Amino acid sequence: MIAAILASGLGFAIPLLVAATGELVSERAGVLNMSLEGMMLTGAFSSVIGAVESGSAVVGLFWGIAAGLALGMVQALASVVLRADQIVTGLALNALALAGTTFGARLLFTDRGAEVPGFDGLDLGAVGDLPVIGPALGQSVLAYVLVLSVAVVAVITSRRTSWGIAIDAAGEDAVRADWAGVPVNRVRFASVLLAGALAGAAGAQLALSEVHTFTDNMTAGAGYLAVVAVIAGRWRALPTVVATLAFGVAQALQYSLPAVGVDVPTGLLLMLPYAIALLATAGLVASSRAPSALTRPFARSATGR
Amino acid sequence: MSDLAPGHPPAPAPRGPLALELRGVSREFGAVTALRDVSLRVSPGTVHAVLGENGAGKSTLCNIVYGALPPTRGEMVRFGQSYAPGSPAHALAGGVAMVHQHFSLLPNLSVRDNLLLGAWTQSARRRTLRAVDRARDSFGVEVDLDAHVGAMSLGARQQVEIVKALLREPELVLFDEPTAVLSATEIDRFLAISTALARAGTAVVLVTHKLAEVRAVSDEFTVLRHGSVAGSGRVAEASSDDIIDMIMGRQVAELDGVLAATLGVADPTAASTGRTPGPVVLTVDGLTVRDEAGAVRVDDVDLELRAGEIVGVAGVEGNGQSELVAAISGSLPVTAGRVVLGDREITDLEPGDRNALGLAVIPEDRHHEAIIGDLGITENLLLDRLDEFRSPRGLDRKAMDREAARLMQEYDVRAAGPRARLSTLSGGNQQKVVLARELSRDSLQCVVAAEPTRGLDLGAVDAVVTRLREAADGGAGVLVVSSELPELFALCDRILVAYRGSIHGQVHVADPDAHDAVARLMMGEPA
Amino acid sequence: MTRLRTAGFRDAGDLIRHPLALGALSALAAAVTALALAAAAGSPPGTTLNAFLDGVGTAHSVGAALNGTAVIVLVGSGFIIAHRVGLVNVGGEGQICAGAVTATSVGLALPPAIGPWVGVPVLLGAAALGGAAWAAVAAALVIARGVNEVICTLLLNFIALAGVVLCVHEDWLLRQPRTSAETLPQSAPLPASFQLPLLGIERSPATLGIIVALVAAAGTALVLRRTALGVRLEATGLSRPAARRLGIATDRLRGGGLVVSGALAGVAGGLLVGAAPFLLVDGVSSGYGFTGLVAGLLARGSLLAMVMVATSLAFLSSGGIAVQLFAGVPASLTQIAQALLVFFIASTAAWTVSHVPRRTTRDTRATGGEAGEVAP
Amino acid sequence: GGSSSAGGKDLLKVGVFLPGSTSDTGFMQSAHLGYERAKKAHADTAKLSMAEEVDPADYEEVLTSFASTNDLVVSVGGQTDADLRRVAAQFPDVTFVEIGGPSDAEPLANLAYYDPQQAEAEYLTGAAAALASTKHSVGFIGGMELPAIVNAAEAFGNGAVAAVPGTKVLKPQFVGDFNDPAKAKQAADADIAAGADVLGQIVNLGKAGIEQAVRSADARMIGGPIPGECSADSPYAAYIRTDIGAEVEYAIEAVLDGTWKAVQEPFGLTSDHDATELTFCGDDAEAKTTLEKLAAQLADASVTAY
Ligand SMILES: Nc1ncnc2c1ncn2[C@@H]1O[C@H](COP(=O)(O)OP(=O)(O)OP(=O)(O)O)[C@@H](O)[C@H]1O
Ligand SMILES: Nc1ncnc2c1ncn2[C@@H]1O[C@H](COP(=O)(O)OP(=O)(O)OP(=O)(O)O)[C@@H](O)[C@H]1O
Ligand SMILES: [Mg+2]
Ligand SMILES: [Mg+2]
Repeated sequence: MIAAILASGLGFAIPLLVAATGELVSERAGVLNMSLEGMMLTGAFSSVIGAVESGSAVVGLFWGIAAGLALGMVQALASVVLRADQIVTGLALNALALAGTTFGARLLFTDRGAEVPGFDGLDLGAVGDLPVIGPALGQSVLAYVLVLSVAVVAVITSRRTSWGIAIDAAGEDAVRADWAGVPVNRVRFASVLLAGALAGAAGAQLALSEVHTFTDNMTAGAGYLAVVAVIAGRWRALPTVVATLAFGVAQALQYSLPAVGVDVPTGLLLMLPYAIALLATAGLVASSRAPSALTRPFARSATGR
Repeated sequence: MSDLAPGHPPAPAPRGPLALELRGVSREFGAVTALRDVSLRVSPGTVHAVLGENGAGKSTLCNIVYGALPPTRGEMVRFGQSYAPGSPAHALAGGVAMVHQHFSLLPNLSVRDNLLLGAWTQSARRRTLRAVDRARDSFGVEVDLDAHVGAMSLGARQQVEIVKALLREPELVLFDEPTAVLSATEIDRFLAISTALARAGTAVVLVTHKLAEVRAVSDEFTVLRHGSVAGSGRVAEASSDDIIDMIMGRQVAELDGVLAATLGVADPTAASTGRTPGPVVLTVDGLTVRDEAGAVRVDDVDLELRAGEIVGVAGVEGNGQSELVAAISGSLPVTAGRVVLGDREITDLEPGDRNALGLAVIPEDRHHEAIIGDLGITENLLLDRLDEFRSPRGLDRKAMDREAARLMQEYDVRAAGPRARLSTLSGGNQQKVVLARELSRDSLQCVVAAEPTRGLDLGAVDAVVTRLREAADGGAGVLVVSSELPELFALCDRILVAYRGSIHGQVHVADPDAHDAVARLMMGEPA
Repeated sequence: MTRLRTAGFRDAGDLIRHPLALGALSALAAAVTALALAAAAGSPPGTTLNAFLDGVGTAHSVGAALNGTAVIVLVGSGFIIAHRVGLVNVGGEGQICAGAVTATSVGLALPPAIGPWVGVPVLLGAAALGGAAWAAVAAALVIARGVNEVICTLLLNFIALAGVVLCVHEDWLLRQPRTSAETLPQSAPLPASFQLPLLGIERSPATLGIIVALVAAAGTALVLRRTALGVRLEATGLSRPAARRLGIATDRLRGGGLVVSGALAGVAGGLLVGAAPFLLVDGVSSGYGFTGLVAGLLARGSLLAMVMVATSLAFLSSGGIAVQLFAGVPASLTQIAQALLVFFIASTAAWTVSHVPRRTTRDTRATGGEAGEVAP
Repeated sequence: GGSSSAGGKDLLKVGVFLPGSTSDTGFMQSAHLGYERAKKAHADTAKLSMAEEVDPADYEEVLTSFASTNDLVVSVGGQTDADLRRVAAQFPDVTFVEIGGPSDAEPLANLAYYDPQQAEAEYLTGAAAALASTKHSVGFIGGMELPAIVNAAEAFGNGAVAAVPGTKVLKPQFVGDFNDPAKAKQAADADIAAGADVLGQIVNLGKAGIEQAVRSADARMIGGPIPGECSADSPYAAYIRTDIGAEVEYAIEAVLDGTWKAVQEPFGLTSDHDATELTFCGDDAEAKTTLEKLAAQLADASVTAY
């Protein structure tokens, strides 16, 4: 049973992890993307279209990433260039993505029977039979690729690289970062795009690896959980990973408990991941502080002193 | 209004190409004209002082040269080629560096990370670190790369700022009010460095309020007044009186002793007050303050303040004087000890309650603690007196504005009107608003002021000093923390010296060798 | 966060920068896009518009829209209060649920015969308490633990939504008595004493709710503009350290602001269960929390603007249903239009006011929302 | 209701209300198929319109505007019951039919209830699952915890035990959403991990998720309500047809030929509507006979589904 919980927990955690990694970078650079949810959803949507149109899951993946990028572009325009309120525009983009994909699904997914090319779980033979972790390893190729690229991103943006420092500087105090010669808004724009691309990929993973289909609002709050994971992870990479795993397992428990005959009201099970997320933030965040310039736009003409 | 002071030769035609030339540069901020048709020429190997009151446009000028602000009109030329930096990055690449008035280091990065900011490639990083050594060897500026900027004293940060400015061997360095927050010794250290820079062939632009510094290091000067050039010339050929005249269109004669002292144009003379100390109004007893990190900032301090006396706290910045004031005024939690106002213990009271009991506070960080820039002058003046203006139909705004107008009148706050947003006032006027609010309380017993004149223009300094004197004359005890020693000598009856978080000694201004005593104490030696 | 409230009037009253002017432009853009999409879905603009107008025209849909407006206005007022102390309350959804739950429990617990004069006030009172309590959880976390308010109110939404599911499914909670295996998972209907009286317009479901909401909005406006409390709230929102130094109990005001904000959203929940079908069901809040947040944010602190935005959003959605019924365009079209509207307004607003100093507790001079530290 | 407009001749105006999505591969889609069939069949006698995907908050508004423009309003899904009853009361001269409402609800003078009796269908799928199971362990995954679904889940268990005594029936899982494949997949994973190798379901689009789960664990599942093709590599062990569309058609015909009655009309095996039918994949003769036996027992009411 533990094995099963791990397996399906990981299945849910991987999209979270991928999206959260991008969001982590973006928040360190000072931009909060509430629209992560929308980016994931759009990613899932167009990855399915891409896969069906082209008959290839890989093409689908790229469509998903492209869609995430597009939404990221819009969010970046609003947050960085227009200096709009990041939370409102984010929530608005989520509403837009939800309505838009639902609308699109009405028009495009008329034949639900159609086969959606996707990524199947790897058959690891003996490895797969390992106790406890065995089943969890049977993720799709895409999952492995994504986890790998996420690791790369984490290294490139760590405090040890100039990029990492520049990102933190932009997020801690844009004015001074600018004085120091950091192209603040370019750094921020790029970070939001990165968040978009990864969120799009996360959506593709959800649609093409997990369920091989798109359904309205199929992310169902995963994007918000990813944002929370970053906060619960105190804007640090490893704690964020842990948070996503915790959320994944919480989600998995939701179904494993009934399966083993434990009688818990559905309502309570639905709460579980979010309750855990809340406790995590309440328990951990207080001990840390967000990037000082988080959600604060930057414009040079306004820094005359 | 580019009136040259009478009897001044115009700035000499420079030999060779100029490190920087401004031709009719202007900059507007909406309604405000920060710079109007400013021209300026800086030759390599010279220190060029830029003087002016607050809001005169000095920072704006620097920011424009550094590419942090685009000019509205006018052109810049460097070494014969037109120069229009699109961003600080460009300026840096073009050999221009700047040390900002409000420090530019990121507090929660290490010194190393701060210095490496903007060095994208490995080789650039290596070059940077080599440059750090070079700065040490050739100019004697020391920095600890692993130190956390947030935990450094202002003096130490200043050093890092300078190293950072020198990293790319700039041909032109802009210093914007670098000495405003430095102690006497640090100032000397700094001035030495800028002279060394000039000798090494670098062009240095030095923004300052302090004439003494100009005299000490600069070759040429330009005075800005209300955004226009009020005069310029060679320091050697201009008398202090003329320069001050340009700065503020006032005769030195009219200047208060304190101002003269602050400007370094007159020797500080104890303002012999007829005041006789009354009963104790403030008692600090075994006060100890630790910061979040647990480090002791204020160490078992005892002090007594009597009605009608002005006591100064001197000390190299970062020796706990700021924390001392913060603890007394209630914005820092006390670890041990007690604070008594009159006969009432206030150690654990909220700041607001302390005010109510008659403790007036002029905090060091005006923008953060003392004012709310997006609110009007009225609100800022009356926020803690709102209940007086209750009426059946809610707040009586008219009465509030009337009262505000009265206070503005009394304290000579210059602004569009009581409803003007505070952020649109000059720093000096903002400070006057704070004074008006704090000193106009009837219950006033004791005034605690931290760096009350920092970065203010002469008019404002004048006002602040006079008000503090009046408060003392009116029977309140006044405690002043300031890094301007001359100011303290001119203002106070006695001076306490803070060293490593504790009061290291006390000096009566009347004593003949008071100055040396304070100097020794500040270095941690016995008086 | 930008606040045009003062800017709209204190600053040279630049008309184009007024929220309403912006709203009009953005609405136009959103409408055009929506019509284009409808055309893509096979319904020419003419048809779509007619359907929309027919839809909002009928007495019933006007009534429905008014009820919707009431809910949105309440949540929006609450949002503005919290925003004034510098807190962004995205928890309307959850607070509505909490209010709906407490209202239902009280309505079902009390004797059914106490009559509407007692019943309705009690119902709404209970709702307010519920919403307030739910917001209090967030307030506690924000004040005591320093958790970001957006995050914890957001999470509390998901928890509250699940909470409603729990309440309507469990017999020991609010599920109606199981008369058979067919008993639906929902509360028993509220007795007549607790049902909001209709405004009595022919064929119109419009209830007393709209009145309640408008009174609440007016009250909020009065407190924020005319009272000392209003000034203190604003001061706290603009600079906590300075406000605290001037004797304002900032923590209490912040906590209080969030709780009151929740109370109003709770009342909205009360309106939802107090109107037909007079019972608590899964999904009772149906997105009103976010719509309210949108109204509050777009209005930038002006309650008048907020009421207007709320009204148009409410009519938009009731018209949208007609568009689906009579023009055969998926209903999600109206959500698209709404989202676009919000997005356009939010973006352009920030752009138009970008040189008015933003709220920052660090430096009153910093503009464009950027705070530069002043050297200590 | 105004049967006046609609240009010239007087067509029966019918509004069909589908709160869910017409492409949900389940309840609503099945109803929608019936709607399309009826639209063709009665092209010259009736004028059909429909609404899909409506928020619970808007049920009443949609039903009202339907009632004021139609002669017959068909509302699909029990979740509309409360609103429908109130609207029906307001429009006495409009005819209303609710499909899938509470089977114990009292019909009104102008409101009839048609009951697809999914429970009976699930009794059969339970049996089929048990017969197909090699591990003698089966599970059921439902969408929302609605009575109809809860009962169906119970019937599924009864059917399984009736067909193969001693079969282990896992506690039914309700994922809280008929159309969330991700959750359905996790539920399925959990059941499979708990030993089940054949899964019954009532989860519309959630099926996609279950399909993934069973494929990767070479377990199997029961399809439905819209039947598909049995094939060797398909993960489906059987299909149940629960034809909601048939009930939509029936309602329209009944009103057209004036046989409409305000009653609770069952559409399960006990009725003669043959709207329910099970297809067992593969050629296990005795399994099929068992299933026929059970179906017969249900029909003559010698056993009850739950
Ligand atoms: N960001 C800004 N927005 C609007 N006006 C500004 C801004 N920065 C500066 N100004 C205007 O430019 C004038 C000059 O400002 P500046 O900071 O250059 O003065 P300064 O000479 O540096 O004063 P100080 O000696 O206090 O530093 C100010 O009085 C103000 O009116
Ligand atoms: N964001 C801004 N908006 C409008 N005016 C500004 C802004 N920033 C600065 N100013 C202008 O700058 C002037 C104050 O700048 P000044 O440099 O005198 O302040 P200061 O005394 O230097 O403050 P500090 O002591 O913090 O340096 C005021 O006249 C004000 O109009
Ligand atoms: Mg300056
Ligand atoms: Mg200044």
